[in-house]
Amino acid sequence: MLEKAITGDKRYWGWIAFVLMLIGTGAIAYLRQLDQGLTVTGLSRDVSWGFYIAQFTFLVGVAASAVMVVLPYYLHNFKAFSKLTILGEFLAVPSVIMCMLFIVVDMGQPFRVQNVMLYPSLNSPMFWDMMSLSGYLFLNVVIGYMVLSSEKKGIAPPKWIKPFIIISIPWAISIHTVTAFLYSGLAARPFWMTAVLAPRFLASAFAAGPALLILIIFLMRKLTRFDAGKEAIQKLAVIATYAMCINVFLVLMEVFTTFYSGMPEHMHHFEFLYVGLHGNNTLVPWMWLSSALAVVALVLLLTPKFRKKEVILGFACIAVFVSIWIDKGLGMIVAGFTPSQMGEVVDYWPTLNEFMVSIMVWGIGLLIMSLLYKIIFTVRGETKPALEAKEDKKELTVPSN
Amino acid sequence: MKALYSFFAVIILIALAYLGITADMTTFFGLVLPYIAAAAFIFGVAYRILIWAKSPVPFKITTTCGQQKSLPWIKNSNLESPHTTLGVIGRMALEVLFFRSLFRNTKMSLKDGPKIVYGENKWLWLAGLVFHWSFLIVIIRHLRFFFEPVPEFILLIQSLDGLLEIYVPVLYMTGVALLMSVTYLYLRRALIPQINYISLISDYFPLFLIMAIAITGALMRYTPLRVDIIKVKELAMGLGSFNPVVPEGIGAIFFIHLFLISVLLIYFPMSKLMHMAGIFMSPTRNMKNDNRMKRHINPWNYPVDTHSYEDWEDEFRDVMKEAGLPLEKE
Amino acid sequence: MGIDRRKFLTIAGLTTLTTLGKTVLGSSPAGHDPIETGSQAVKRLAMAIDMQKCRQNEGCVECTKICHKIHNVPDIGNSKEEIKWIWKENFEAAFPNQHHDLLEDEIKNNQVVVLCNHCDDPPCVKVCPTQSTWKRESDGIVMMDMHRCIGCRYCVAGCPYGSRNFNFRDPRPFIKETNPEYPTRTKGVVEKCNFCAERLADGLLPACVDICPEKALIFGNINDPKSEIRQILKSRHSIRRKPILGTNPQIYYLV
Amino acid sequence: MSAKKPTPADLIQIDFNPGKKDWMDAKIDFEKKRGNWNYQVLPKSAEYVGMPYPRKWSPADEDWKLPDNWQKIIFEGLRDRLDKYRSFKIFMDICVRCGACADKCHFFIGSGDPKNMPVLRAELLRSVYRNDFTAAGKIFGSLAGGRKLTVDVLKEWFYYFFQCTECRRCSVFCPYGIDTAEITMMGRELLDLVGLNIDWIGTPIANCHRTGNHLGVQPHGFKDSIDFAVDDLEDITGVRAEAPINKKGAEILFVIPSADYFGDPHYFGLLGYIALFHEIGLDYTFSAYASEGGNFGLFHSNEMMKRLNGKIYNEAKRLGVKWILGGECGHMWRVLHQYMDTMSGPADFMEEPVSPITGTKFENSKSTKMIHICEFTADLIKHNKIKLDKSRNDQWRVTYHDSCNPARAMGLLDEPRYVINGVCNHFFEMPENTIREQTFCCGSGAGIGTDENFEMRMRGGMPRANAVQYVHEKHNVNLLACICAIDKATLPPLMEYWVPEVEVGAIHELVGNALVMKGEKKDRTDLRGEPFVGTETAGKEEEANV
Amino acid sequence: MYDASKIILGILIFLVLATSPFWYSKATGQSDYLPDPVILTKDTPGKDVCVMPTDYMRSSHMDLLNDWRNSVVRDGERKFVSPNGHEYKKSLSNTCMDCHANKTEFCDKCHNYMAVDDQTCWSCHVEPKEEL
Repeated sequence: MLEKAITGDKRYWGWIAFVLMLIGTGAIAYLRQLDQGLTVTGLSRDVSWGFYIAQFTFLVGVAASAVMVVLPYYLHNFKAFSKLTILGEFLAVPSVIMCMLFIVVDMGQPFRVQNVMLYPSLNSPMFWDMMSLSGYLFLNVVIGYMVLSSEKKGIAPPKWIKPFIIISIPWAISIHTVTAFLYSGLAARPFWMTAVLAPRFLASAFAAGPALLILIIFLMRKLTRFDAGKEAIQKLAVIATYAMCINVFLVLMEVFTTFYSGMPEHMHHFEFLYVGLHGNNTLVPWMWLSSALAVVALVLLLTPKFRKKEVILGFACIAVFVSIWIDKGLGMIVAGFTPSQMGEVVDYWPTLNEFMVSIMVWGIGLLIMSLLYKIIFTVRGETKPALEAKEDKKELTVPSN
Repeated sequence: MKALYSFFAVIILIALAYLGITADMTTFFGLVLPYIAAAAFIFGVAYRILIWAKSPVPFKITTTCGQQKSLPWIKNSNLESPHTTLGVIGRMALEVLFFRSLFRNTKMSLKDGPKIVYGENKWLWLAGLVFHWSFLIVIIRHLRFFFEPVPEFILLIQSLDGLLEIYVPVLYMTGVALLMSVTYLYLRRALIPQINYISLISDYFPLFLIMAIAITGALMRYTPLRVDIIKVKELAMGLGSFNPVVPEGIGAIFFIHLFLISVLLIYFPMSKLMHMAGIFMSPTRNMKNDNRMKRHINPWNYPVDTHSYEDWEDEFRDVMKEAGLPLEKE
Repeated sequence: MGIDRRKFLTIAGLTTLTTLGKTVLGSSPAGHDPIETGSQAVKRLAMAIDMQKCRQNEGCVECTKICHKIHNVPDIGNSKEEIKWIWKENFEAAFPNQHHDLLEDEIKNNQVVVLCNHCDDPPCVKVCPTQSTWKRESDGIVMMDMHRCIGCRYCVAGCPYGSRNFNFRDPRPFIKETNPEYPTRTKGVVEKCNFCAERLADGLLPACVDICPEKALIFGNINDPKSEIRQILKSRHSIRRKPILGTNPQIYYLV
Repeated sequence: MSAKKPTPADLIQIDFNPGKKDWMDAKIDFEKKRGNWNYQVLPKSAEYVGMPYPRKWSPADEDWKLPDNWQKIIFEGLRDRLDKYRSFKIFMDICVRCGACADKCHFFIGSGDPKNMPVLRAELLRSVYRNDFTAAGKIFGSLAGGRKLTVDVLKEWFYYFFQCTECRRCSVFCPYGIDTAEITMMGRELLDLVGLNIDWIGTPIANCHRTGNHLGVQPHGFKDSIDFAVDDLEDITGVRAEAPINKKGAEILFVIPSADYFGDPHYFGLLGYIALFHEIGLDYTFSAYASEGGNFGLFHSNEMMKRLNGKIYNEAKRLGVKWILGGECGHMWRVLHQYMDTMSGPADFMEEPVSPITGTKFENSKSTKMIHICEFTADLIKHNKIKLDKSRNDQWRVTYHDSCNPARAMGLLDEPRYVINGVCNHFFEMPENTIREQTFCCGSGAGIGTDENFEMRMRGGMPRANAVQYVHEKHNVNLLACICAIDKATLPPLMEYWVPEVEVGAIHELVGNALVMKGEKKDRTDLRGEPFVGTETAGKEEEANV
Repeated sequence: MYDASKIILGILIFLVLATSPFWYSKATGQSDYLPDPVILTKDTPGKDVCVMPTDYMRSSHMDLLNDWRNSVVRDGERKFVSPNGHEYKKSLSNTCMDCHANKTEFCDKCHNYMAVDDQTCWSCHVEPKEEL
């Protein structure tokens, strides 16, 4: 089955070559970071986590969102998702790997990463996060692989896989919860120290993940013979809609609590994000863009007429995804550090080098996802013939179903 | 049973070396035997290759694992069914470096139905690949004992191998990988009924031998059984440059390690381990599938007795005539 | 002969172990302890900073200078990557909760010495995923093991006082004069004030305490009712940085 | 005296666990194993082609009447072959018994007999080689995996080397490319040295040597068959085709396996060829002398293969053709592709093959000058040189069985598929681990497709049949197309046994069906005489009216 | 012999690789080089003996250093009593390097010879200034 990933037409190999080129370019930037240290990033003693950790946080959400197809299918027997579960699981796999890589590239001493296992520290949420992420990776690899290979063999998946699938559902919730605990347990950072952080993370994940999945389905429909079916897409859209509602709701809760109570330590962070603080407006336009997109997305999604039009749904999904990416992937982490414990506002924006390293990690994720999806579609006989073959009047192979 | 034989054979070898060292036979174990072993290995392997080379390859019997080169608009698979030299080199490179054929491995199982299903089975490929690559890197790392000054590429490989900062002295990943993979290779022989059935003593022996070599090596690096490696290098340099010396006071564990390596080297040319050289000479893999394009010469192609047309026509002339078939001679 | 050697090694190893054992178990380490324990209570080292005294010498940075010198703290010259073990901070920044507009100018406009608070309940220790930072049982100092630190900077995020410093780059080129007796750090690890643990072991006081021309820094075992620091805290009003966070800082500021 | 035929339900009870007993124990009870081995070669046939020690004996006998010095003969033969074949020598030395080949053999999958694992089949011979030809074996004997050559070992060779169809599937998976077919071939040559061979190989060889084809059809019989086919084709299509025989000066010599003009369903393929050649106006000739493309010599010995193979080039030279076209056959193409040029070449009296219809140069056979009919037809279809009506094959839902030799010794994979896709609408592939280079043998190749061997054939064919069953159930497939004469002979009983309702057919039968011929009659049928789907309903209505 | 050119080339490559230590030693002429670490003692009276016997130190000094590192950093144990009763401060820079004051002439000699990377120590610990 794995060999499906290394057979393909020119279009496929062209894409893989492109992704490898991205990775290679990013790797050069990473080597530079290894050599010179994290000074090549925009990070500072005040804003000590930035783009890398923000990407990590965002991607944990993408990974966790697989549960939004797994749960309806396996617990509620929602048949329309039968073809989607593996897509979800094989989206979770590269996402978790990217999460781990973003942590590694953020480390000052990446070659000591194994110390987390060698000296397990039960009091550190980071230890638990690593445990839950690797567990989730393991679960998704095993489940996705076993289900797909059984599908290929034309037999029912082995019985022992069922408990794994059931466990994977709460496990998905756990990865994003523990990730929220990384932040929300810090007394030093009032912005994060809120009980709704984990629910907010989950709500945003369950909006962004299904939105991404819908976009992937649209893309795959263009590139392959795969079709998830209208029902599945609409159900995903509904999931994204309500998750987005809850997400926006929770953000508004935060805003109320912060500003009505009027505690300056809490307010400053929101001020920094939405109006700027001490003359620093770096994130202000972004955050308003995010809010605007959220509003647009909600209007489009909540109106059934729009939601059911696939073109509009596509736009809405892009709006959801980008809105949440800005919120989590840009704002969430930096705002926690701004203002600093000393009340200072230190400007942070990722450097080119930092951005390139992120490209490397995204590239590795894309590569893994491409390989895995290639395997899925080849096994299911859903690949489209190469362009050359299309020009040819007679196709060499005829699909077996 | 067969595994036990091999296991005890290796234990006995270890005991032999130990007794020999306590009996102060360091010159034998440190100099004489290594030279014998190196000679046996080098000349043995070369000899075996020459013996193979003595036999011709009378026919071009490529196993074609992909589409042949035929019509211009049918895509030829030049790596699986190569028709050019470059294709053959590519195919061989994939075989030698990445075990291409083993990567294809499947596992058949018979389900009710009856239905035969073919599952993926990449563990042997993975373990084999890990085993051979880590063994190679371990050997390259050991060249630091034989080369002075130590060349850059060895330093580079060493530092990459010890990239993860675990333990002092730093834990080499290939060492762990080697031991894990060789253990897997043993376990599959022990536990999978069919593999167990086909395994011979000579399949277990090298596994245990390599395992013992790796373990003694690890003991010397990571435990208080450590030896003075300056002296070891002195000995190794002496061996390599033919100015042999056996420095005093290297621990017995080193001589056991060296003795087991010597045994492996001597054993190598007379065993299945020759697959190292054989893979390059396997006619089903290293030949082009250009049979109909280019004539292959069989050096012993002797004439044989065929039924010639003339004889044949003589035999059937009457019936042919009757049937109105054209004839050479009326 | 190999065997003989091995035997010897075993013996040597055992000897080491026994001596180790003795020193570990032995009640009082050799050398003279400047911090008399005085009672059975567990030792808890703390520092009191007399802001009044400190204020008197405006512009004095002797403590910073000596500390950074003996600990090979680099001077990166870039506020974003600065590494500081002990330094002076605006009152408002150090005590955001104590600040108000009507505060005496003397206090409001002056700077206070800040350093790692060696909290009794240190958040940095809680979050560290590798136990590279921990609170020493014997005297409560929050220690760091640079050999183990993976540079994840969770502690930086967790510390409410900005006391933790990350080495964004190789610090060595930025150390003017290296003290060979103390290691430098490598790039990619976190570092901070260690209460001069290495000097304490030699029976010396922390360098900052020693050097302060105003004798504004008082150091001692807070669990010893007879100690100087205990006495002074009893007699003077003191505040601590962000006590509301529950970290229980062990640097006391005498108002 | 043939054994009782077991039912599919019996056969499918397969135990793959080999147990703990040491495999070097060689004793085989032939009487008990009836249905799994083949009858001995008849002395008459053996004598005719000069096989050694022709005699009356039977595998079921205790005494095989071996020559007194049989061991010496085998050892000398073994040494001789080690010196002649590098492949053999290397394959004896480098196997590491990794077991990757074990469950790749159709006989092992079908029987569970551990000695049908390719590795162990080779070890039967390898153990003897180790014992007497290697230093380690001479010193350590059985500790080094050596085994003495006893009569029981020899009998075991006979049993298992005639239980291998030389299909080479194992060699695809072997990390060193060890080809058990090579070892089986050597094993069979050695057995032949002491007069141990089977009749299904010996007699066709004798026939072929004498008359030119395995079936022993004499020239006039051959002409009758071809003429009959031409008449048949006229009945079906209303078109009278020419099918010249032994025509001097023809451009192309056309060589087919003899089963094509005698066997069913091969015969429909023959009709297809004749129709196609007529339609494109090809200048070709059959030969009554080279009336056999197949070569059972391949299953006997290299020397015998060469003896039988010579006639093709001889005849091409005599008739003065420009190049040779070969019909649908499996092992025939192994010989033609991998051996003929080396054995009987160089074919410098011919020209590099060029299709007279499309002008395509067949550069891949510029030395051997022989091209495969599928290459030829695929080229015609690609260039739109023939008019095809795919719907004329709508009665068939087709799957394609890659015959072992064209797949694994030739790499002929996409050409047949191209032709099938060009002539029919419903084509379905079997599961991917059972097609192309991983294709499964019919279980009856390499000269062991006999009735007395029925049980083993059904076992060996089971993996193939199982894959057909898969597409039969999933896609309602009802035709198994193939391009091998042995397949066409042995797959029908295999299908009948495992997957009734699936027919077997030649690719060129499908081509013949789809071919719209100039001047064909209105009510033409397919080559089996069945009305085309669609026209058939019209016919039925007529019937109803009557 | 058949395919002689290819096979002989292959065998030659094998032979050269297998005997490369010999050719390399001929090329560099360094085969009999042996490191001669020099001990340049700083003026530290009374410390003319090493903390452990030479044999042990030659093979296992990293064990000792690792042990010291852990006990000093993690347990605050800074005293070491040698087998012959001397007491030392556990410190690479302040104890070891007092006697072995010349890293290039002492540590590096063997470390270079054996290609053992010691950057893990010296990227933080400060090597003494070499005055000679």
